[in-house]
Amino acid sequence: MSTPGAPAAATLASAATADADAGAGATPVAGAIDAARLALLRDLKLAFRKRGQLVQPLAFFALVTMLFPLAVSPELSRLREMAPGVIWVAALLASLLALEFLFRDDAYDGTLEQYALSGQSLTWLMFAKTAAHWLLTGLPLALMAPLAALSLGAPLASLTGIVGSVAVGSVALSLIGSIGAALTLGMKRSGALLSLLTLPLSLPVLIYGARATQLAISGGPLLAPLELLGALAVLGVTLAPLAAAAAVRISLE
Amino acid sequence: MLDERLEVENLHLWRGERHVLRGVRFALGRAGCLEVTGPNGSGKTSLLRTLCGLIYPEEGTVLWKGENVRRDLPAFHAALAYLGHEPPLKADLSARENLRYWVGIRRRVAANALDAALERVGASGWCDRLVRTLSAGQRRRVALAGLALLVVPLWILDEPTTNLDAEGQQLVGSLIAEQLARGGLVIAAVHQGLPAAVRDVRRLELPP
Amino acid sequence: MTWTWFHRLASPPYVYALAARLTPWFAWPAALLIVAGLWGGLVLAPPDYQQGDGFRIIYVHAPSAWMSLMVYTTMAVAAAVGLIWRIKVAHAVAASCAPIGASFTFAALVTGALWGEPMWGTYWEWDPRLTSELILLFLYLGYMGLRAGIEDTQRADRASALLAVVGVVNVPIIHYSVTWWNSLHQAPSVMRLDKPAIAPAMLLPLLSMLLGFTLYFVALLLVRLRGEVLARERSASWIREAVSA
Amino acid sequence: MRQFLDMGGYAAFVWPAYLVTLTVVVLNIVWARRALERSRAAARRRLDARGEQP
Repeated sequence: MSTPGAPAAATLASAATADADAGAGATPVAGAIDAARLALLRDLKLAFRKRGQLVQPLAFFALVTMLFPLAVSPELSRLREMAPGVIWVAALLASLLALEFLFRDDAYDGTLEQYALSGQSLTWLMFAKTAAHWLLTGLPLALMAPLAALSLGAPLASLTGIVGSVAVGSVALSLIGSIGAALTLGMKRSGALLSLLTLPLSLPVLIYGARATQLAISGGPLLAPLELLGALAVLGVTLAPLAAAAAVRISLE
Repeated sequence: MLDERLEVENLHLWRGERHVLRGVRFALGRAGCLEVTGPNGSGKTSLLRTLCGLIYPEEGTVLWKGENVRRDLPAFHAALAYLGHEPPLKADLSARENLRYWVGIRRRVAANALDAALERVGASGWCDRLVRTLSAGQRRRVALAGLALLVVPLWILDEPTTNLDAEGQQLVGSLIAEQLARGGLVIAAVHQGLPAAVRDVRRLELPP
Repeated sequence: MTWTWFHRLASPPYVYALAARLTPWFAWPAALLIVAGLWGGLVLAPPDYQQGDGFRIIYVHAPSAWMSLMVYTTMAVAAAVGLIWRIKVAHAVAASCAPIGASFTFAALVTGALWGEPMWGTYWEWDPRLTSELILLFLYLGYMGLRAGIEDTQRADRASALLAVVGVVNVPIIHYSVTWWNSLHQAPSVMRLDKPAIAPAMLLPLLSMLLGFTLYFVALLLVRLRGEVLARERSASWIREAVSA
Repeated sequence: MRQFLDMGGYAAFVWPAYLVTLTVVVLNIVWARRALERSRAAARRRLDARGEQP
C-alpha cells in the first residue's frame, strides 16, 4: 500500500475495521429524524449560498401585488375588497415559481439517488426538503404579506390574521407543490405542466386562505377558515411526503 | 447471521423498445469482486441501478443474504453504497461539507474520521473549497472518500476510475482491495478493467 | 386457486382477446339504450312545468356529468391497482380512461352552460357543481399532460397513476371547499336544479341514458384497452398473433 | 314536427346541447378505433424492426 498519506490511511482503516468488527448491523446508523434534520440543514445552507434564487419569489410576490393598484384603481376602498384575492393569488403563484427549484438540482447532481439509496425513509427526507422549501418561501411570504396588505388598504388590526393565514396556508401549498415537483422531475420544460398539476389541487387552500384574509380585514371571526386551512396542512403533512417520495422513486426508475 | 451474499437470477430488463438485460445471472459471496464490462449501451449502468433496486426489472430477482431485496429495501440499502457516473456532490458546498451531509444522513461520522478520509484521497489541501471550483478528478476523489466513510459491505460502482490520473486509479485499486480484505463485496462497471491492485476479479461481460 | 381469475386478468394476451370478444356485447346494448333514451327524453317525456322543454338538456347533461366522475373513479382505481401490484393491464386501463373522461367533462361543461342560460339567465354561473366540473377537466388535462411529458411508458404509467390517486383524494376536498365557498357568495334567488320528485315518464329515459352511457364507456374502454395493452407488450410471438388476427 | 324542433322556444339551447354531446360520443368512437389502429401499426413496425436484428 504505497498511497500518499499512509498514516492517515491507517487511522481510517482501523476506524473502519472497528466499525466492521462491531458487525454490519451495529454500525452507528443515523436515525430517520437525524437524517431529516441534516437534509433540512443542507438545503438551508445551500439556499443561503445562492441568495439570488431565494429573493426571486419574494420579489415576484411584491411585484404582482403592486400591479393590481396600477391596473385597477388606486382607491383604497376598492383595493381593500380585492386584497385577499390579490394576496392569495400572488402567494400561490410565487410559491409555484419557487417549486421548480425544489428538486431540480438534487435530481441533476445525483443527490436524490443517494437519498433513495440511503436506507433512510425517503418520506422523511422529502418532508425535510418540503420543510426547507416552506422556511425559504412560505414563511418569508407570510412575513411580507402584511406589507402587501397595507399597501392594499388593509387595517393594521388585520395584519396578525393575515400573517397567520398565509403562514398556515403556505404549508399546505408547499406540500401539494412537492408532489407536483416530484412528478415532473426529469422533464425538460416542466413549468407549465407543474402549474397545471398543482393549481387545481391548491384550490381549497386558496378558498380558505382568501376567506380567512377577508375576515381578518373586515374584522370578522376568522377561526373557522383558519382551522380548515390547518386541517389541510395537517392532511398534507401526513400524505404529501409519502406521495412525493413515491414520485421521486418513479422518476429514478 | 446469514452470510453477506448477492445473488442475481435471470434478470430481464427492457428500456423502451430495447431488451437491455437478457437473463443476467451471477452470485457473489464475501470478498468477491465482479467487474461488469461491455460496450457503450450494453446496459452496464442499467444493471447496476437494477441491482440497487432503483429500477424494477421485468423479470428476475436480486437476493441479498438469500432474501429478495424488494422485501426490505431500506435494510438492503443500508448495506449498500452506490456511486454513479457523476459524484453526488453539491457544487455550492465545500468538499468537507458535502461529505458531512452525504455520509451523515446515513451514519454518524466523527470529525477526525472525516479528516482521515479526505487525507487518504489526497484532498486535505483543497477540501474546504467549494466543489464548483474543483476539477472532475478532484470531485471523483471526494466521492471515493465518501464511499470509504460509509463502511458498508456492498459497493456498487459505475466507472469508478473516470477522470482520475494514474495515482488516482491506484487509489481506487487500494480502496477496493481494502474493501475486499474486510470481506466486503464490490461490483464495478468498468471500461479498461480495474486497477492492478485488485486481484481475483470475476468478470461479467454484457453483450452489445 | 381463487386468484387464478385475477392472474388471468393481468395477462395481456388473455385481456386482448377477451376485450375484442366482449366489445359488441357492450356496444350494441349501449346503442339501443341511448336511442331509446333519446326517444323517451325528446319525445315521450312531458315538458317540465317550470322549465318547459328546456329541461330536456338533462338527458345529455346528466349522463355526461356522470361519465366525467365515473371515468375518473375507474381511472383512479385502475391506477391504484397498477401502482400497488405493478399490473401493466391496470395501467393500460387507466391510460385508456383519460381521453374519454376529459371529453365528457367538456361535454358536461358545455351542456351545463347551455342549460344555465335559459334557467339562470347566464351561461356561466359559479355554481359549485359547474366549478367542480371545471376543476375536474383540469385534473384530466394534467393527467394527460403528465403522460405526454414522460417518454418511457412504464414511468409515464406509474407517475400518472400516482397523480390520479392524489387527485381522487383531492376531488372530495375540492368539491367540499367549492360548496363551502359558494354558500358564502350565493345569491338566494338563483334557481336550484335538483328535483326532489321526478315523474316516471321523465325518469325512465334518464335512467336509460345513464345505463347506455355506462355500457358505451365500457365498450370504448375495451377498444382503447387493446391498443394500450399492445403498446406495452414485449413478447414478439404474441404481438404477431394479435396483429395478424 | 315544427313544434318538436322548436322545443317550446328552447331550441337554441336544447339542440346545441344534444349536438355537442352526440359529437363527443361519435368522436370518442372514432378516436378509440384510430388509437387501436395506431397501436397495431406501431406493433407491426416494432416487429419489422426486430426482425432485422435477430
